[in-house]
Amino acid sequence: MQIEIEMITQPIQPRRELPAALAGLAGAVAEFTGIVRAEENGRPVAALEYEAYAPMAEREMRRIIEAVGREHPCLAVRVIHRVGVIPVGEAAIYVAAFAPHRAEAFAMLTKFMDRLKQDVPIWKVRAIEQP
Amino acid sequence: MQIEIEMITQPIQPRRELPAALAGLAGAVAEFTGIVRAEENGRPVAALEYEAYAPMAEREMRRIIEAVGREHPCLAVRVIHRVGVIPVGEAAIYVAAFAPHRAEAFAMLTKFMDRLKQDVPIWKVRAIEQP
Amino acid sequence: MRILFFGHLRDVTRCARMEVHFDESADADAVWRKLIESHPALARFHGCVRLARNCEYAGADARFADADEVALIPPVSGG
Amino acid sequence: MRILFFGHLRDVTRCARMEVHFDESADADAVWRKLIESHPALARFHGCVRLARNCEYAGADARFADADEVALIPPVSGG
Repeated sequence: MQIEIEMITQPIQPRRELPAALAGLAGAVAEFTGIVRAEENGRPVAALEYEAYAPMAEREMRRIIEAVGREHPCLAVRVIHRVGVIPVGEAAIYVAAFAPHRAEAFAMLTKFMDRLKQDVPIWKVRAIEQP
Repeated sequence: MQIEIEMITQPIQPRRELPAALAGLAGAVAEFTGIVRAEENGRPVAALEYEAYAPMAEREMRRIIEAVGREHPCLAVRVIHRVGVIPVGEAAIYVAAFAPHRAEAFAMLTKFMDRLKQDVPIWKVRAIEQP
Repeated sequence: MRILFFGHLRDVTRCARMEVHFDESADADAVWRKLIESHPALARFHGCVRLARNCEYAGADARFADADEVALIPPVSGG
Repeated sequence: MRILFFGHLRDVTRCARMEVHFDESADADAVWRKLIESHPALARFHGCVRLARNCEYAGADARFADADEVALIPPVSGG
């Protein structure tokens, strides 16, 4: 299973394209994009600031993907998490799972996101209010 | 819930962008792309030919999205299904579900695909073998 | 009544559509009888093919009128 | 031993990192005692903060060495 993890401070450019080695093998691509909403805990916001313990966050993401992949084998998983100040309407995370069939790709995507939200050391540290 | 359904014969260009009215509301975009694999029922193929009973297929897709949406309310769902001859590595279907939170978007995506494969009158009618 | 054939059923009927006539509304059994009369080879698909009436799956007690478009829907395989 | 603070814990400690020294390897309780000595306000986060040792969550019986990088991980909220 090919794993690509990026943590960036610039806007996320989702990359759906298949790793070249997987052409013809992947029948399913499942993607998730998490976007900053205009409301956080019931209050209007203009942006959220995210912080990460980056080396551990990358390691945890890899560990989760490998663990989920043992139960739901995928061909490749790509994660891009943005940190810093992220304006409303822009993506904080993008995940793509490539698998022969859709069940594995969906399971990877949903389980990865559940565990990310439990274990990956990334925090919303500040809500920036609307001016 | 905004529903967009397209059936086309040209290559699918996935459109992730949010319907403008939903800016700030959508926190989750879940997408699925179903791709023609190089193997169909254990035999190598170069392409698959899909056929649809188009007016009923569109109606059924809309009906499924509305039914799933009653249980898992989403903001918008976009489906593009390609028919005709689709070469290996190209997409046969693209689905995007937009929701405030990821649970609804994932549920829409997975349930829509399950029901599509039971009820929507689209068929793989021919496997085109590798030359 | 216009009848539409899809997927491998077209290899059986060797046509994509046919017209049949009913003087009054018919139930699914009557439609099938008429279909099998014209294309006896359809008989063995009766069990696995659903009828749609004007682009909706027909329930068990559906009545089919002469003006309806009826489609034979073999097991689907989209996506 | 380098200690790292993240998220709202930094508002408590008013610093992102500190150095502490252990003559020999310590268990989690010993690390916490040293932390609370320096920053008494950390005491009330003991129950909801996990310790990571060299970028991995530390198990209950982990030993922490002077050369380790230890991070206090408050409840996460990424994605």
